[in-house]
Amino acid sequence: MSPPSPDSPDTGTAGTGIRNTGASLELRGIGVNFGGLVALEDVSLAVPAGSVVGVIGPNGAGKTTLFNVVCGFVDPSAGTMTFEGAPFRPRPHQLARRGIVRTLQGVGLFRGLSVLENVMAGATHTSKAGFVSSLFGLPRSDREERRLRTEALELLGEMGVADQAGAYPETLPYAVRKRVALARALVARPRLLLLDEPAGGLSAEDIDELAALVVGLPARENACSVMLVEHHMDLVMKVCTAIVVLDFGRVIASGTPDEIRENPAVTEAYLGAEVSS
Amino acid sequence: MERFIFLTFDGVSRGAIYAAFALALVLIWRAARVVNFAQGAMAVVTAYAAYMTYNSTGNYLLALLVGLVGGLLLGAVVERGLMRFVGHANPLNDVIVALGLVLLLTAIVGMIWGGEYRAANHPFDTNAIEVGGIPLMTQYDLFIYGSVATIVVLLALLFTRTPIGLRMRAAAFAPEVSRLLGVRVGRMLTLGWALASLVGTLAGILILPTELGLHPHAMDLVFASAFTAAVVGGLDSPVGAVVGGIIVGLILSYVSGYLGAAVTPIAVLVVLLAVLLLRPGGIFSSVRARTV
Amino acid sequence: MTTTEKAAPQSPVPVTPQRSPLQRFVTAGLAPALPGRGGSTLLRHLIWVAVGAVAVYFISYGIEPFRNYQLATVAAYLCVTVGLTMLTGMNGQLSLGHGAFMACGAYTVALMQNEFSDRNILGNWTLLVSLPLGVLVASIAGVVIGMCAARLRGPYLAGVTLAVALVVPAFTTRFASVFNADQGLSVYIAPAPAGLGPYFPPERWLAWIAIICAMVAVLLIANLVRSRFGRSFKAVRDDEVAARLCGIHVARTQVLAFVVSAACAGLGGGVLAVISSSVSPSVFGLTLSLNLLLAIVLGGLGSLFGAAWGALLLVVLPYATTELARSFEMSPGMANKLEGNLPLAIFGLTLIIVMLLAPGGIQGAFRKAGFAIRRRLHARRT
Amino acid sequence: ACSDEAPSSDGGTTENVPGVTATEILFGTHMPLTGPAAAGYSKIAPATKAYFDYVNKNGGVHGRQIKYQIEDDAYNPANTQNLVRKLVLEDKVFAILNGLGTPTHTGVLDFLNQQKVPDLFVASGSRSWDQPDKYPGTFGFQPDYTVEGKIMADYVKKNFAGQTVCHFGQDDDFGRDSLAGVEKILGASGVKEKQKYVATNANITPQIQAFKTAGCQVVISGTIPGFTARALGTAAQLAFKPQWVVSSVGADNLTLSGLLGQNKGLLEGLLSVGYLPVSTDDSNPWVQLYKKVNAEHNANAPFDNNIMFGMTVGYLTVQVLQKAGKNLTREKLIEAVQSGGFKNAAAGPYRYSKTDHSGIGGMQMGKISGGAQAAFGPVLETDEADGAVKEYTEKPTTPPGNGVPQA
Amino acid sequence: MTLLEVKDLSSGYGAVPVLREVNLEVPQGTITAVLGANGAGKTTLLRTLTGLVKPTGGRVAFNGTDLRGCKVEDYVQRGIAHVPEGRGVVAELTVEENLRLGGLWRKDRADAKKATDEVYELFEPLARRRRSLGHQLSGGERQMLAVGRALIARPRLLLLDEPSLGLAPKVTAQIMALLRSLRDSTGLTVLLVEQNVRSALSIADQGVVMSLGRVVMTTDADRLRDDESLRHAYLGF
Ligand SMILES: Nc1ncnc2c1ncn2[C@@H]1O[C@H](COP(=O)(O)OP(=O)(O)OP(=O)(O)O)[C@@H](O)[C@H]1O
Ligand SMILES: Nc1ncnc2c1ncn2[C@@H]1O[C@H](COP(=O)(O)OP(=O)(O)OP(=O)(O)O)[C@@H](O)[C@H]1O
Ligand SMILES: [Mg+2]
Ligand SMILES: [Mg+2]
Repeated sequence: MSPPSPDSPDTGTAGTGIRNTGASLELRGIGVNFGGLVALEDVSLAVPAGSVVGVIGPNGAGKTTLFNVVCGFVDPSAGTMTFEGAPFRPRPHQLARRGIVRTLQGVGLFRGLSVLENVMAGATHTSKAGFVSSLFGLPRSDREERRLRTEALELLGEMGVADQAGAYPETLPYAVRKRVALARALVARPRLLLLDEPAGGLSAEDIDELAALVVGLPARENACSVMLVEHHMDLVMKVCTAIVVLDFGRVIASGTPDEIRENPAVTEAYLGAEVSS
Repeated sequence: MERFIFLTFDGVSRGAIYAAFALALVLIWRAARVVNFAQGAMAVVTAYAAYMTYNSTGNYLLALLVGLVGGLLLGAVVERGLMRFVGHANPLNDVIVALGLVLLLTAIVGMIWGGEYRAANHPFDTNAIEVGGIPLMTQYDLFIYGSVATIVVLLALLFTRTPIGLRMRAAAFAPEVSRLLGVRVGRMLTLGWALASLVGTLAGILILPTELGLHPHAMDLVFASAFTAAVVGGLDSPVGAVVGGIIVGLILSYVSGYLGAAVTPIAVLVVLLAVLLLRPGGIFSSVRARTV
Repeated sequence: MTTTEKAAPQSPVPVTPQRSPLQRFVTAGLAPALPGRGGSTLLRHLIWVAVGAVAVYFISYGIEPFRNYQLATVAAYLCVTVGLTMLTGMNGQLSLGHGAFMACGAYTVALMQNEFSDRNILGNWTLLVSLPLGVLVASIAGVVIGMCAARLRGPYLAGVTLAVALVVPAFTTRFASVFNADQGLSVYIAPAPAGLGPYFPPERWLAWIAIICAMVAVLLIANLVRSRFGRSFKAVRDDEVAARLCGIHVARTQVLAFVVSAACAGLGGGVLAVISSSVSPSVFGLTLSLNLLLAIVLGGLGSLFGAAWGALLLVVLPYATTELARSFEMSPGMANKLEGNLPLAIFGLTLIIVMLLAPGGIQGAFRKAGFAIRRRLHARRT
Repeated sequence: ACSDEAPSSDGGTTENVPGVTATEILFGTHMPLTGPAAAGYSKIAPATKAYFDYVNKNGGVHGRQIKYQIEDDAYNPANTQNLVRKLVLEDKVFAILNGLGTPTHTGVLDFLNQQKVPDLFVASGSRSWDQPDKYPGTFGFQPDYTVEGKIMADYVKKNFAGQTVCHFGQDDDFGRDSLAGVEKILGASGVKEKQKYVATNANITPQIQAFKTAGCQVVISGTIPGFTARALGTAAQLAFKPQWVVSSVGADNLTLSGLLGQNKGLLEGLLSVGYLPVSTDDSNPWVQLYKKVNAEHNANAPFDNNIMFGMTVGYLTVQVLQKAGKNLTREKLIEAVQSGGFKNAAAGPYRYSKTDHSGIGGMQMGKISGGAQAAFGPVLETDEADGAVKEYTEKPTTPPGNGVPQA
Repeated sequence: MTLLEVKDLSSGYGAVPVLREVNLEVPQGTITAVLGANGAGKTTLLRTLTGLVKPTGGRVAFNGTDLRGCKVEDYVQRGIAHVPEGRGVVAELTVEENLRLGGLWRKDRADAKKATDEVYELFEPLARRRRSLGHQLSGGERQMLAVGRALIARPRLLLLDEPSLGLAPKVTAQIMALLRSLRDSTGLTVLLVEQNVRSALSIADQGVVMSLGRVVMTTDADRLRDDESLRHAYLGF
């Protein structure tokens, strides 16, 4: 499959090879330069509501940069974005409020906060307690804190780590930390979740659980679509409804997992031949 | 116009010394990621050593040498004997220990030499060299320029051209990784401190004749100016330290000359804010770190 | 700068939601905090403040006037150290310039009080106007500096705040007609209310004023720290990127922390002006700012208890070292050399030793001891 | 202990006077012994103490030994406030003596006044100490900076008529009051260029260049010693050679030559003004007495004007104590000072009276020549207002044989 | 011949024990895969081997000599290179400087230079980014840099902590192939900690499974690869 041409009538979803079911996030013609280095060039793709879109590609292809563009950490030099139909100019701290949450490569937990507090921090923007009520410890602040706490504990329970609520991240095994990070992301009730290498450093078992979880996300009570960067192909193939392949900052292929698996360009640039045993 | 030229030259000669002192701070920052608040007090100690030598022998070069070697030793001793044992759980710990060291050194100097001001003599002609009737600089100023320039060039070479420089930088940024790569991190730290203390001593000895004189607190205010200079230039950049030093020197001179000496701290703050708001890592900061 | 708090090891004791206040007090700061537990934060903190106030009230009767003055000074510093601990310990911003914010509060109080007395408006109630105004002025200064500070990290922030600390004398000299340059101003303070009796020591009255202010500051900061803002402060300190993705506006949070701590400093400065009934620029110079920093680090950056230790140290340590040095018998020649320098040396040495032996500060040491004890108790129980 | 009913500081009764027992009197002081301001000043209090020790060895005053508690405030008013309260409230001193510094001492004026603690002989030339209505217990010691300025200007007016006069001063009450005095004599237009420095910035080249540009021929200087020396050094660098006339605060030959080191030749011809005998004048009986005390009780510290100052304060204090009588109270002490008429090493008169709490009122010009500083000409006397500068004609006194003033 | 011998090695962080009496033998010229769940102590094992974590008991012998008391800085000169977990890159130095640092201690300048060129050849993204600072690199590029830098030391024993973390499958395969060829051509010995069990076992000679700080099984890699019940029991798939 060839990269989408800019004048294609159905630019929004053409890249994903999926019928337009109402795109949640849509990128058109995104370009990014770092000094002389072209990190992204004319990237268009869409994440339809209720889908799990995987972004794969060789190291340095621009996957993280793409996420950074969506999150507002990097300003694109070209292109436009819409989220849920409306033009979208992201600012990192407003994302959560808009319904987009991202996890970081690694874990990115706050080391000075307990697990529970970490998760509560994820829902900061939903708190209605203002400065004054917090400063004076008014009932409103207490009420909101209690609400956050309940929600956080609920999610920790869902992730199966509720018993670690009082612990500090550094003392926990990596897999548990990853779960906490996921809980922190989900507590914000996102409608679009960006996962940056969620399987990195996880064991096969944990990856299976992660896969089950991600597959279930669109069907959750607070349904959310997912965009995912990952090098672990098993996971990608298992959970994604569509995959976009980047190389040297350009979309070189997109389609369903099966299409991608068969695509020789992708094999050449990214998958390589499995080491034969 | 005449006044402007005069003030410019005055500012530059002052600035050169702040630059040298700022260089010492930059060195330790690069070598150990510590802002050495004890730099001033350490320079006072070695300046006393140089002072005693000059007074008893009358040989300026010998005194300078004694001071510099003393600085080297003192830096190494402070690192080996003290800073090495400071817990790094919190970067403020270094600051506090350095402040403790300042008090201790100041007290010891006070006990030995008393609180009196002592004249910092030197063998240079202090009559200004006049150009077009404007007294521009003295022989001593030229000596300062020469010394500071030499130090800057040597340090720049050391850091960018030599393996030792590379080791020092690596050790400062990522001690654990550096150790795995065979870098003797402890030694690099000691070396960094020793060198910084040497440069600090040089700056101290150079600046004394332009200050009120040698006494236990002789470097307190110099430290503040030099720190400002280092921050303006960007703590990671030796060239920045020099430019920062000269900028601070010029501000102090212009503001003091046109607006009055009392206003200088306000001017320094304003310039500092202006520079750092535009470039939060100092004028010579390199690329902004990628965070995600 | 990321001022990292040593993560407390996982609590070996299962955290039970219902604990007696005493238990809670004993373990406060020891157990990983479980925020949002039942009850009213305000009420809980108010009870503590009330208990503290009553205790201090009786203490103030039990001690000599000079001790009362020292108590008042501790209280004045406490106003500042709670704010600074919050700023540096919890939000990770380093300030070498809080003395300047104290000066803002102090000079405002001084000018207001003198204005009142010039217009023959006398009485202690004027403090209810002057002190809040001092806090306001300090907060405004805090907004200005805080906005710059939010862009700066580590030593760059230190550099700017250092310059702020140095600016105070320059201001008072430049606007000498208002601030009276180096000499400073004396502050009109009404005598203690007549109802307290003719021989009521003024120091005790001042101590009460100072303590009330400190209690208010501690109460509010404790509330804040326990709220979502406290969490945001720490989140920003630990990982800015992650904090932004959590919907936290990093710069705004940092400015807020800075302003709140500047406000506390303003209050502390105002109180200092009241209890010493004078203000002058060199009181609020760099030395004070550095001492404040020193105090909170020695006290322990992790919790507000550390701030209390710090405030106490600021008063006790210089006093103690001088007394200690004086206890050595010396010949006049020796004395001339050592007088003044010996306490200084002891002071410096103490700092170094404490930092080497207990890098977590006093509160950190207590916390460690607390863990050891609890672990032992736990071990015995099982 | 509840002290509600036991006022500690009314000082009204003879038997319960703080700091005074049958055998002892306790004075306290605050001084910079450490810190940037300590240079020189740290020698004053030990000298006073040495003189007290000398008196104590000779039997004390009315059978009481004088104790002197020195607290180091490092010239930081915050410390001063704390330490003076400690001295008064905890150590219960009888009086505060010779507290040093304008900013430091200003901060404790109200407190001392409230506590009714005598506050004698403040070591600073500020005019603040002379407010008998507001601060009945506070007394100055040295001539205030305005008086000094007037006397210097008067000399300049008479001896350098027609020359361009400029003023160099510290940017605080010292420089301000000094300039005010100078302008009282020369008129505002009589001072062509006025420059100020701050103690925190040692680079005064811009200021000195301004003097040079303005063509100043005489510079009257309200500077501390460090800046006097810097001014001379910098001027020499710029090939600028005016006649310097320097305040007593910053004109001690010994201190200046120490500061100038190899350049001490620059001091030649410097005019100064002083109110005590020059410390190097060995022919002066006061210098002889103080040197003896210094050797016996002060570990023979290098003898300079600071020691002269400290000893004179001690001497004056003993004079006052003698006068206050055996039944010492705080009121009697203040009455004794106010009764005035003290004569000792000081050149001019002590002006103490019920309505005047300023200190010494007379000064004498001095000059450094051949490396030695000597006073010359008449002792001059004036006030800080518009009074004329006139000669003070009374003969200088000599100390009694045993060096201890008698009642 | 046994190149690395670990006997009863224990260690931990502070008072918390992590490694409990680990025994391990790594023969010269082989690849040993250390496997195990998250938190099993694999990283801690490597860190203890190179002295980054102080052992609380037991001993380690390399090539017959006891490594106790050997400084962290000396390992690389003795022929042990350790690629730490996560970001083993000096973020403030450029790619070039990072690589230079890896060969600084070597006397044989020419060979160090040659090794550097080989690394650029092997990881071609690095060649494109020579002058970029470490922190500008993508996650995978950093990983390449760390692995490449270790190779410049031409070690006899290479300790790799999750080298495939964040690497594209192709690069992972490349590295695995490289390890195999280095083993075959130069006799390099590798201790490989991997979550990517399949690719690790594809090249390993020996498999070591850790759990809760203990070695619970040491066996031929082939057996572990082929015996599904064994894999299920120890590795969960
Ligand atoms: N801030 C930056 N400054 C300079 N170069 C950058 C910056 N951010 C990214 N790059 C470069 O842009 C390219 C794309 O980086 P990006 O992090 O998006 O890659 P990636 O696809 O996420 O790779 P990986 O799978 O290895 O994580 C890389 O070559 C990287 O070095
Ligand atoms: N710095 C540390 N301080 C305290 N405990 C730690 C520290 N590092 C690791 N641990 C603990 O030691 C145990 C073993 O950790 P280690 O990192 O060795 O496991 P691992 O097998 O490498 O896991 P992963 O696959 O996640 O990398 C874990 O329980 C972890 O929580
Ligand atoms: Mg990436
Ligand atoms: Mg690991």
